Amino acid sequence: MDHLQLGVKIGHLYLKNPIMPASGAFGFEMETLIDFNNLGAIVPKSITKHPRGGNATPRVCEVNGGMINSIGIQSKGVDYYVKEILPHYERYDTPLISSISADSVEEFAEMAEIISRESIVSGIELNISCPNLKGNGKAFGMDAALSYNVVKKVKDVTDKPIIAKLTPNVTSIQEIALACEKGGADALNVANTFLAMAVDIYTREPKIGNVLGGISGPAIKPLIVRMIYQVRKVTNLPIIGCGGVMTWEDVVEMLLVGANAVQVGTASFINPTALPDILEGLKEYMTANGVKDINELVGKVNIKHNQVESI
Amino acid sequence: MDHLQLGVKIGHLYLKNPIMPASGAFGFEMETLIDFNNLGAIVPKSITKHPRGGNATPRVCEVNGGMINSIGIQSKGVDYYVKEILPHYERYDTPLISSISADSVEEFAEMAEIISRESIVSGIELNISCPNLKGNGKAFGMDAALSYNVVKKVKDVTDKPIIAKLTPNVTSIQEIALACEKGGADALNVANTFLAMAVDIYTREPKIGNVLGGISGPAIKPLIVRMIYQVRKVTNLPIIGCGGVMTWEDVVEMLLVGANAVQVGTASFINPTALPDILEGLKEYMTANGVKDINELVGKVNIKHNQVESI
Amino acid sequence: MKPYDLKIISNVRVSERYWHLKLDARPIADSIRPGQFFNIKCADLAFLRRPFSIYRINKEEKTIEFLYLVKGNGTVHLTEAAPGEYLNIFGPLGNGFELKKEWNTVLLLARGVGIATLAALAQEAAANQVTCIAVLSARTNNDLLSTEMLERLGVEVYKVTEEDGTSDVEAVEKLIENLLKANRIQAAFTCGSKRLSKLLQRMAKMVHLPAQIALEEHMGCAMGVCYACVCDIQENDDTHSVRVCREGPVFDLNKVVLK
Amino acid sequence: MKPYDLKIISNVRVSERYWHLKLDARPIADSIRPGQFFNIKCADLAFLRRPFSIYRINKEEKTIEFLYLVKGNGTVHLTEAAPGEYLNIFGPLGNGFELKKEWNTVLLLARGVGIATLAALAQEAAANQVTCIAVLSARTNNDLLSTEMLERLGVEVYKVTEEDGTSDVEAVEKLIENLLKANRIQAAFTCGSKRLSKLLQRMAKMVHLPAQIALEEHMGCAMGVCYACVCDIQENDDTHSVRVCREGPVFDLNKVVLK
Ligand SMILES: Cc1cc2nc3c(=O)[nH]c(=O)nc-3n(C[C@H](O)[C@H](O)[C@H](O)COP(=O)(O)OP(=O)(O)OC[C@H]3O[C@@H](n4cnc5c(N)ncnc54)[C@H](O)[C@@H]3O)c2cc1C
Ligand SMILES: Cc1cc2nc3c(=O)[nH]c(=O)nc-3n(C[C@H](O)[C@H](O)[C@H](O)COP(=O)(O)OP(=O)(O)OC[C@H]3O[C@@H](n4cnc5c(N)ncnc54)[C@H](O)[C@@H]3O)c2cc1C
Ligand SMILES: Cc1cc2nc3c(=O)[nH]c(=O)nc-3n(C[C@H](O)[C@H](O)[C@H](O)COP(=O)(O)O)c2cc1C
Ligand SMILES: Cc1cc2nc3c(=O)[nH]c(=O)nc-3n(C[C@H](O)[C@H](O)[C@H](O)COP(=O)(O)O)c2cc1C
Ligand code: FES
Ligand code: FES
Repeated sequence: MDHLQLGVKIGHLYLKNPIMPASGAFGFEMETLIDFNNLGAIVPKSITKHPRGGNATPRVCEVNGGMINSIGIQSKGVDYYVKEILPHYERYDTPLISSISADSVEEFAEMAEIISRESIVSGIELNISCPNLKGNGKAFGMDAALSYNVVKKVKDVTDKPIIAKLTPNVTSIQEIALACEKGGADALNVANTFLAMAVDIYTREPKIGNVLGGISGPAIKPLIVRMIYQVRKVTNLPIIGCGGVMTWEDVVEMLLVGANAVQVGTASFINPTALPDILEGLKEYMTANGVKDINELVGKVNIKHNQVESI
Repeated sequence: MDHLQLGVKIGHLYLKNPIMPASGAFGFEMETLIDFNNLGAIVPKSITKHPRGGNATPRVCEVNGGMINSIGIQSKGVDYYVKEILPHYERYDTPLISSISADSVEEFAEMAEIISRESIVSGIELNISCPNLKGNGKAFGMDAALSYNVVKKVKDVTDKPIIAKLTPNVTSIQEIALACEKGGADALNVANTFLAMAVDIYTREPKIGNVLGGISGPAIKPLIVRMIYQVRKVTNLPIIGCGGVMTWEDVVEMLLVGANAVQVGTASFINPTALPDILEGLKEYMTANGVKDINELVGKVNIKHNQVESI
Repeated sequence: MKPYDLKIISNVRVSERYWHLKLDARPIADSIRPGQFFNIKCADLAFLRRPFSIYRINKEEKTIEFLYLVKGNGTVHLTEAAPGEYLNIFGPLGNGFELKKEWNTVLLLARGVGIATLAALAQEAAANQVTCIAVLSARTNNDLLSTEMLERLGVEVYKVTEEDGTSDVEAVEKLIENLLKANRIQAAFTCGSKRLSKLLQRMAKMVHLPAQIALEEHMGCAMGVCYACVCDIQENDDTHSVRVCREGPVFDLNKVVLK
Repeated sequence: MKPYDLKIISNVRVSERYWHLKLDARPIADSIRPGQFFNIKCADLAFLRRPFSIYRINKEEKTIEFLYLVKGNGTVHLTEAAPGEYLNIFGPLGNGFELKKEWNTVLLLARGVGIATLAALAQEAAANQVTCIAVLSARTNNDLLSTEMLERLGVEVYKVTEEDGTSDVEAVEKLIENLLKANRIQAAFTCGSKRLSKLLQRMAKMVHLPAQIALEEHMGCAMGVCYACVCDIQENDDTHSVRVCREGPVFDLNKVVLK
């Protein structure tokens, strides 16, 4: 197993393996549980420029094959992040990707500029699934022009690799992916959570304080796999697959349809050591199947027919 | 239980109860299993104008909390349908809703015209999730103008109530719902399946012959509940909820967020008597909770906060 | 066809990869024919039901038996079902084999778990004094199931395996040729292998031997409404689509289009 | 905190709605404090883990015990876990109660399954020769759990129930007033009821009684990374958000903002 080549490149960023946490489902509180040096990257929770309180509780609920969350990006602001959060990760040699959320295109650029000054930050993930409050309140990532704008403005102010984290709540993920590529994105994260809702039929209240939330977990994996496949068809940018990865098998599936790396979110809530467990499983699979370099798997789904892309 | 009022109105169409099968998951082959007279409506599989062969096998696969299907609307054409399929249902006093699929706006209208001549047909469901082959191959339902057009042209040629069955694979289900309403739809079905994909990591082949397919079953319920809630916010049209209903609890949940009736698809594959079982459960719930009229539940979700519609 | 909750009498491993399941069939009123199948809810954790052919029908003790290969999610969980528990099975489904009165000697060609499907037929043949000659193919001798049970029924059994290097198509072709020469075989039945079905189809067409095949296809509803399980039937120059769960799973081997 | 697979020693129903679970805790190296909790994977069919307070820590026989209310999907399935099987539990999590050396007499106010959480504290208090006075509230006498266990520990128990019409807030207020008068109570602890917590908060603020509360909130990660389980803490004029799973579940009752 020692000669396995697990390293992947996300633009200019080299990751020692393709397994990293998803933003919002990871923190230094996990330090005693797993060795951060074995992660492909460290991805702390999205931050906002100013401190923010977050949404009403309950903020999570269980659904069939997953969960809904609506945390509301509770954040202590970018200054606190730079001063108090980032230093926690200094002792690890794993690249850190900062996830940022903002209310406007300008704010995205401002934040990227501030974050870029930190040498510990190896890349920036743009959470364009958050709502554009200066616009109609819809997520940036639901509009190709806005997505383009966010990425472009951020690229203008930073040299760090930029990952656009797409929202899956769109008619054409390909269109948004291409807009981000045109804006200069170095990589794409496919994708954030799907907007969802659940109601307690006895109290007749939404199970989430904020009424709507994002669904994550295995229930959404087939939708995300489809989107990775679709995005891979239109771009050569590195793709980070995200959504419903619970096991190493899920990672292989995402790589086969075109992802170069994956993020693991909800799985860590169910199995707190999911990240290292998945990496171990992947290594065993590679050894057993003679896969020497993990990159060999990327996009290797075997499409026999000239299929129609409809249902 | 005898005095429960279960009848609902879908436009001018009166259904004796809100439980009906979803197109593609029902047929007269089930005649020996369940009493069709106890259904709210009969909804046979979508038909196309000309005979069609359907997609490569395997056409179904299992995923976490659901299944993917890509049947491809195998159909013997509208003439066969009128001559051979419809007569099977003549002996039932349950209204029949014909689901139609077409490759172009014109073909939708032609088919609606042909079908409308049949007195047994009480309503027409437009499967606008199928691809527009005269356009860019995208589903009609992914485009507001096209959706409007299909409904409008169909309304021009028929007096039967028209139900537009929306595709959930869109950025704004509200926009499409409003377009259909403007086109003259009498009701909306929210919604068809989500485009999805699964890969067998050992053979590296897609688990569905057609590569992509539609995911149905409990995994998608939270997304559908959200969409019903969103659509109810912008229109007073009757809504038929569809997607992931397995139990009567799911029906109540959909009614609470604004559905007037529901369709049950995949559940019948898991439990062949799901349709009557769900109706029984609903009656017991009404009796136990003093709900005399099923319509009392519609839209009665209790929203306390002035919530933000983002994640 | 109906869904039934049947009590599990036993559920035991019979070889490395195969399990045997026996259910109390008293609630089932329908008659069950060899070649028919049930769609079984294997476990809460396996969403879709799984189709399994009837392996044995015991009319006296009112039990039915299945023989299943442990393959994936559904069957792995099925092994956990314990005696005394109830299993929800939906059926009987589809059309069984046709065993014509005028046939005195028939050939069975089965591979792997296809033996399960043909075993029920052998049982019926035995009851009707029809002589069965069976060619059973498997990866290993450990995988060769039910040979004893078949021999007890009076079936003349020929075993071929990869392990013994006797199971390649050419060898099987030779074997069947000899069997056809040595016996007045009036019909043939097959299940479990595309390769062997193609072989038998070719040979049956050549000698105008009536032949039937039990097909497998991934299923949604198993009751004919979803059109998931289709295959093609060629009659004269017309090809039309049929449903394995409804028109099948048994088809005329000489008409079915084997992909 | 770590995930452990622990062997189930027993899992039995102790009243109409409550079950008692005992696990072999030998694999756990961390020390466990009353008020801390574990996040338990109840079943494959319940996706999220469920948080449960430690009910009893038996250091000699190296077991831990939980007392749980059967409520929904997770706990319904938890009742099916059988002795001999393994349960995956993650913990110990959060911060426990603080029992100050200088306290000789403390008041426990618990409702429903909140008794489980305070029972562990009573156990520790007994070990430290601290006198406990407990007011236990429940719907019915059948729901009043662990009174005997508490009495065996030397706890002075007062029971109030809806059944007996003794559990309304006014009656409980009167009872506590009397207890405060009759005893030199130096601290109070509560769990299990928002109504009673508010009452105790009001009374504790009035008489400047140190008080602690074990809170419940819906959880995602239970390890402080997801911010699902927040509540507000008010100190002087500053209100800030804390995580029940990390900074809690035990908080200073006089500072916590009870919605
Ligand atoms: C009419 C019929 C009769 C059958 N009789 C038997 C029998 O007696 N004994 C036996 O061991 N097997 C039999 N099979 C095959 C059996 O259905 C599959 O092996 C089983 O469904 C695999 O399920 P799994 O969960 O173990 O595998 P998985 O790979 O996890 O299955 C995933 C999905 O694919 C489907 N699937 C996989 N393989 C097949 C297959 N060969 N045919 C149909 N669906 C499949 C499953 O039903 C499920 O929906 C029969 C199949 C059919 C169609
Ligand atoms: C720190 C802490 C300690 C607890 N200790 C105990 C205990 O010792 N004994 C006991 O019986 N109960 C305890 N609870 C409450 C217990 O967690 C819930 O009753 C349980 O999660 C309900 O799960 P369910 O599947 O039965 O209900 P469901 O209604 O099916 O649960 C659905 C979802 O809501 C969550 N949920 C529902 N109620 C609560 C609640 N009160 N608190 C947190 N999450 C909830 C569940 O965890 C799950 O995610 C504790 C809660 C917390 C936060
Ligand atoms: C509790 C929770 C909080 C999250 N917070 C964020 C966030 O702050 N920023 C972000 O980009 N994504 C956030 N996500 C989304 C995840 O990063 C991920 O995209 C999603 O959960 C799908 O992956 P999974 O199925 O592996 O969890 C959050 C998800 C969860 C469950
Ligand atoms: C096997 C299968 C075939 C389907 N065929 C059709 C169809 O012909 N026309 C249509 O409008 N929807 C079709 N659907 C979609 C269903 O009508 C329904 O919208 C979807 O399955 C979601 O509901 P469910 O989760 O209750 O199954 C089909 C679904 C399945 C599973
Ligand atoms: S499985 Fe549905 S038609 Fe055969
Ligand atoms: S549950 Fe995640 S922070 Fe407390």
